[in-house]
Amino acid sequence: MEQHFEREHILVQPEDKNQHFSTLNLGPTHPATHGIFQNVLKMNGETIIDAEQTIGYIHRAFEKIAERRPFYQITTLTDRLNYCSSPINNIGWHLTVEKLLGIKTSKRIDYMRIIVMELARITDHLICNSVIGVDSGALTGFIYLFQEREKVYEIYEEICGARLTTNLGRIGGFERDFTPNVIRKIKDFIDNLHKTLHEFENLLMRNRIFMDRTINVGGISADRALNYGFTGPNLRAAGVDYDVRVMNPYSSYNDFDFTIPIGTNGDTYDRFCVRQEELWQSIKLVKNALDNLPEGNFHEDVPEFYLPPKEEVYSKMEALIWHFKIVMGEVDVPVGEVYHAVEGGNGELGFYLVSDGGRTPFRLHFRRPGFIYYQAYPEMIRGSVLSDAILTMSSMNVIAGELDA
Amino acid sequence: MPQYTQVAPPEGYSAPGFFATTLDQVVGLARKNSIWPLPFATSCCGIEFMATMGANYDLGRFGSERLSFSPRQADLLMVMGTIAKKMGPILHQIYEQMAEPRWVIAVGACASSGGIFDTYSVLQGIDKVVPVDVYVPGCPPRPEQIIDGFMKIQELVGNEPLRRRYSPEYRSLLEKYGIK
Amino acid sequence: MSANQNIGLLTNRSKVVSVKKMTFMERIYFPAIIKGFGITFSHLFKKKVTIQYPEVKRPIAEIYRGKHVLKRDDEGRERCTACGLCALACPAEAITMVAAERKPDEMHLYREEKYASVYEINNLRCIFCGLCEEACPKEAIFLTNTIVPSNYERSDFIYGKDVLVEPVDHRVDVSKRQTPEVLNFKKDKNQSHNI
Amino acid sequence: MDGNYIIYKFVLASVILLISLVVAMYATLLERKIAGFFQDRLGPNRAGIYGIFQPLADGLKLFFKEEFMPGSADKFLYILGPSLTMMIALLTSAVIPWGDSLIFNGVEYSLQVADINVGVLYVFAILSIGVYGIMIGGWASNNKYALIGAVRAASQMISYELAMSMAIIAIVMMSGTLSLSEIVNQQHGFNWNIWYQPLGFVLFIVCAFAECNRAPFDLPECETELIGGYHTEYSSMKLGFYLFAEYINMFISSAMIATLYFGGYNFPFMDDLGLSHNALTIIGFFVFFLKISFFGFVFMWVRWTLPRFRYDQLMRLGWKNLLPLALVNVIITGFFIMLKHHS
Amino acid sequence: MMFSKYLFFILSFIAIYAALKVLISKSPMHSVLYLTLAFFAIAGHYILLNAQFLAVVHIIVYAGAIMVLFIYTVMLLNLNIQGEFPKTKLVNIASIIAGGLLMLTLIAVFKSYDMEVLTNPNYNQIGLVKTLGKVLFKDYFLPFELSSVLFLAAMVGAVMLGKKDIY
Amino acid sequence: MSDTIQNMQIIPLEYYIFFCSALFAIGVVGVLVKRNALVIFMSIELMLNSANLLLAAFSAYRNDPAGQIFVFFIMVVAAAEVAIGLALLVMIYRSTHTIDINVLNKLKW
Amino acid sequence: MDNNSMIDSLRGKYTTELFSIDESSDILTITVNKSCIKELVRWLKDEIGFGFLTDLCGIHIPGQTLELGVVYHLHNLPENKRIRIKTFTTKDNPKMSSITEIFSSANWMERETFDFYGIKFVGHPNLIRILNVEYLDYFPMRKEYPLEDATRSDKDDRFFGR
Repeated sequence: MEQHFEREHILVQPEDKNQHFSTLNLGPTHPATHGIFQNVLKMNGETIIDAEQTIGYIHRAFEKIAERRPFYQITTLTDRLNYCSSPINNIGWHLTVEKLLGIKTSKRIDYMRIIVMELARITDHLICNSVIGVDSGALTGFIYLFQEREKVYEIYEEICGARLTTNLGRIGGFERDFTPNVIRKIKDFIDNLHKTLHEFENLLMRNRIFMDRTINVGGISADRALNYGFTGPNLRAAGVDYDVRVMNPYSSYNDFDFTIPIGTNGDTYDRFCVRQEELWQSIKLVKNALDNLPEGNFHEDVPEFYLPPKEEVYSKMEALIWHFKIVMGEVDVPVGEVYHAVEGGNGELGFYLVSDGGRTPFRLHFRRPGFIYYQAYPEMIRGSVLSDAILTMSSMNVIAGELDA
Repeated sequence: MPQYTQVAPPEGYSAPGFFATTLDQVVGLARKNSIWPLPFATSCCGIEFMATMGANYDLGRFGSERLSFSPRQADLLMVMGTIAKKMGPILHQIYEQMAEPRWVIAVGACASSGGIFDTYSVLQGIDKVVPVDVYVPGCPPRPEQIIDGFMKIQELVGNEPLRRRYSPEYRSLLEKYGIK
Repeated sequence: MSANQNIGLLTNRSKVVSVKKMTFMERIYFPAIIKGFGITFSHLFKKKVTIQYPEVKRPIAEIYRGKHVLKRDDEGRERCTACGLCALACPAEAITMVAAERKPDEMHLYREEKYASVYEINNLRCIFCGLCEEACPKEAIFLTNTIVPSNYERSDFIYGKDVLVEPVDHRVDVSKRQTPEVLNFKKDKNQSHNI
Repeated sequence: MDGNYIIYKFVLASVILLISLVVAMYATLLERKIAGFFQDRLGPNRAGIYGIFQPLADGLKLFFKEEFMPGSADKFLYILGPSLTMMIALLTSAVIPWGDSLIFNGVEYSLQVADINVGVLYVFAILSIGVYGIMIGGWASNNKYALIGAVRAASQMISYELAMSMAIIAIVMMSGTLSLSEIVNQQHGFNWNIWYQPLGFVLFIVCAFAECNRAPFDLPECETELIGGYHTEYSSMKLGFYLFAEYINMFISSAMIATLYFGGYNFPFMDDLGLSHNALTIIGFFVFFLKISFFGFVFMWVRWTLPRFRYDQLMRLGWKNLLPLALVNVIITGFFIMLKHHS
Repeated sequence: MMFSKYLFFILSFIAIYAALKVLISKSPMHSVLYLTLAFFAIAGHYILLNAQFLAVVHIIVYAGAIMVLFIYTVMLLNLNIQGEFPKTKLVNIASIIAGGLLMLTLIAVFKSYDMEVLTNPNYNQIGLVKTLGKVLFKDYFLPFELSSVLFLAAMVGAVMLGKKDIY
Repeated sequence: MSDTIQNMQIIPLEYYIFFCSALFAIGVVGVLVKRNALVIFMSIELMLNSANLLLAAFSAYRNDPAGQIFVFFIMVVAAAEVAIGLALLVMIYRSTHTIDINVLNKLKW
Repeated sequence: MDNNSMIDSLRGKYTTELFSIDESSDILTITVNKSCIKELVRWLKDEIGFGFLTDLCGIHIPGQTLELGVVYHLHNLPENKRIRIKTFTTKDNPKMSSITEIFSSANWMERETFDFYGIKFVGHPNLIRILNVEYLDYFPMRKEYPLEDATRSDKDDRFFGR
């Protein structure tokens, strides 16, 4: 590779050359980085002058794999993007494909998707907020919230048979219908979550130690946040009420009324509070969707992409042929390009899909919110101390799978 | 309260007021009940590891709730999640930094073999970089599977003679991985 | 920058949720701390949720995607016809099979004219996504809700037919994974699939 | 100084040392169990019934772990650090009155190893040098995290020493003595200092947390920031010493709290029971341990409930809040003593 | 009993050895630690003189505060890299001779004084808190208060000096 | 305890004088020999301490508490001096990146 | 501003650089000459209100004369309009002007694009590989390079026609 461009470090050189700074290597296996990325902090005592990030430690070439896999196999990839809320990615991908194919889903599927996605958002925010607790030294709240997460896992397990990387969506709907057991479990979970959430909020939210730790820590202005491409809770914490669910409603989100929590100056406490409020909103959404869940089929009638029912495959030749065609990926896909965004756990999760009519996507680009906003980290922690840097990092909820793709 | 098996006393000579056993067994017993893991959690499996540490599964029952993020203090390196080629040298370094005796457990498909990520950037199994004692399949494995793998490690630890870490076989194994 | 500065609110649904001003009671630390003490203390006497795993097992959902099984039909013949769809559908490329022609004297062993003489699943590669089960047109491969145990060697995880094919006398019940329509269909003994 | 006296002191010292060690050992288990119970889980229960062999297993494991010496470390100091920490942690137990005296054959045997007339100051002296082990260890490891941990430990301990001594000065003003046994004896029955010094008690316990490097002041070793802080580079028994010393410190601090504010071995209605002196002493000894256990529990309770401070907030709390409060406490105490003298 | 005499010699030996080591050590960290050791030996001397209060205060102030401050500075500046700055041999020898001469002079000065007058056999408990406190707060009250002002001034000064003005 | 006090009389005051003079001399040599400002500081502390000890010894032998009171005052001065001195040292280090006193002779002018 | 007036003002401002305008896709898509991209983005941001860079990614279309492309997705938040800008460059000398001055978020996205496709963004402050190892000597997302890792040892390729 020819190297005819200078490698310039983004590190700001200190004005006074005599200034003596030490560097601290935060990561890649530092406990607070959770996922894997490296921050080389330039410190003066405990004050951070600057930081240089290195990422890519779990780069898995998602986009390259996606170019070699038929459409239905990409679900397994999307599950592993933001693994804290994998169903959102999963359904987001299917919505993208449906957009390309022009499939319109029924209300039941939409509502089922909303339930699943909001449950995923709950798990995502639960883990992020409890991890802020852990990084500020309060492990107990984390363990309380994780019990709730386990309940969501149980629900997923009932829906699709896996706990974390669910692979539950299909083009045109779901793999399986919600059984009565699932509905009951979701109801149970939603009805009981508030106790634990209240407990958790009581442990941290108005505790001065925690507030002192988080208020005015790692703040970012709305203007800078937009410039850095923030989306999701982190942007909302900065005071911009941008939410894909409201701005570009997908999957019948416009049927429901929910508020968009926003913060004031984008600091860690804002992010914490916004996520906490989003949990409450998600609970409301799931409840509403579950109450209004219409009857109907759990998948659309798209014989070209949704596998025919098994009993027909076993008995009818035509169904068997379609079955083979779909599994082997020999169905014609329209040529075109679409961009579809969903509100992921961390913000606008976009899929830019270019199709040339082949069995695989010609180009699939994931707009990973974590990847885009994590680059603002040095700016956010400049001038603060090490402890702040760590809380800022955990409150940004950078998921390595999403960061590195 | 459900019944659970306790660790049986080591086999040995026992008489009233007198109990003899080989040092190996006692130390093995102590070691296996006090495995401090170093969670090298990179991706999805790390979340399941959190679940394992959580209240429902509680790895702490085995005396392992003290996570030691410093490799010096850890006994068990739990590699959870994809290890990319960029990460390989770091993993190797972490393993080198650990004090003997040390064990490695590869949790999940990615760490064990690369899983679905058969790509140019992913290490096809961490056993290309460090010696692995136990593999745990699954993507991600259920906490039950992680505990299962952990108990396999316990079994290994409990039966390991003290001399093993000084044996030429072990040295040659390490040399294969380029560890002095 | 100029465009962003006056962005204002985009919707009318927003609500500021973080209250950063502390009341006097919050400023003096103690009320919140004592509240926290109360919460943790109340948990001290709560029933513990821990499942003592190896002895007590947490119920796993019936449709959980765990270890694979290769089904036999009612007469004990292997259902797999080595069409290769499962291997093709596998995103991890974990399934390997070698197809073979059935000999006349093997009629009681294999259902179709072709069968898989070698069928291996690399369980270390497998991500338990269930796509193979979905792809199978012959009701031959299923995932079960038993977990795959961990092991010491990489080679221990390549499950051949000896492990995967269900024993004749110990059939694995997968009916919970199948739709009611399929179960209903299976009752119809006129269909060639069900004989 | 007759031989009997020396033997008695020697035996007493060894017994107390042993008790401290065993208590600290089981405090580690207790901590894990209690943490488990706070978090709806069970905690260690595989090593023996309820995990009673867990500390032994940990100890044995640490003992047989590879001794590790960072290549660039200062060898001597690297070893000195944990040893010093352990030694200093154990030193304080000498002046704490573990119980009243036992009388055998007309000879009085005090349950205090050394009744120094400047006992309170002695405790301070030990406290103030307690930071050496951590500083030396953290510095010798030649690791940035360890260094930051050591620097934090040093500034934290020095800062909180002040408020702590101010809190105790109020006690000393009240009791008019520096001898711990006298302070305890003045709190006979239910006449505990806590009733007179509630503010002082709060200050003292907060400072005790800080001095022990326990949450919410566990900045020198906080796992999520500094990995292990000053003991990041330590393995095997040297690490064991550090971890162990923390629990010994906790034990001693609890004992100090009980001694200074909760009447030590005194308990209510001790005179109404009509028991002999020896029986009272023995009951008192157990009462004292009960109090210590309670405060040990409080230490753990706090750790598993509260988030930790930030470094500068910790300093601000120490210098701007606790120290002025302690001064106010001293002034108020002085005022009341003056009133009492004049009336 | 010769016990205390031996104690005296042991302590003196430790103190002088440690003091010499302060000068000889290459690393400032070692110097600080040796100095701390010397201070402990001096505290032992105080106890020998039955000045227990003084001994404890000495440990608190010197070992607990001043030397910690030194270590803190060493850690803060991370001085170990710097090591030793060599001086010329001549200067070294000259200084050592000067120091030795000074010692001799001092001893000579004291020697010329009649010590017998000073040695008071009626030894009592002047080192105790009560005695010292009374003297301190009666006879030396003003200096005591002034010293606290001095302390305050020093504190303020140190804070002012130590303040960083990077931002 | 009291017998130790009696035994103390075995040690003549001269011993203390020798010992303290030696310590003082070591301190002086340290100031002269060393170039590391920190070590020079420590040497000064050493000198102060030898004076302290001598004062305490005189006070004990003369049965006069005033000597010990002086020790306290010296400690106060020493503590203040160290606080200021180390702050200065840190300042100097920040601006010049050395604490070698020979480099610091810029102050001459 | 609806699509038509948008197109009009675009046509008015750029005559030769504007290659094509496509309204058939989900988002208004324009293809422009790479020479004007920076200016265009700045104009869109400052004048039209596309103040949010949603996405920036590369694309490789073998067989074209200009093989390598960069796709920008911009978002006008107050009006909730999106626009997609495509621009292409040759494979031999893939150069593109960087828009990091306009959008800070473009920094890493451009680095990623460089990492994957080797497109050099002129004016980027720190154009080095971001996700891949630095010693990688090719740009892996270009179509001609294989996906699989050559070192994989446990695969039997007979059944995977990929």
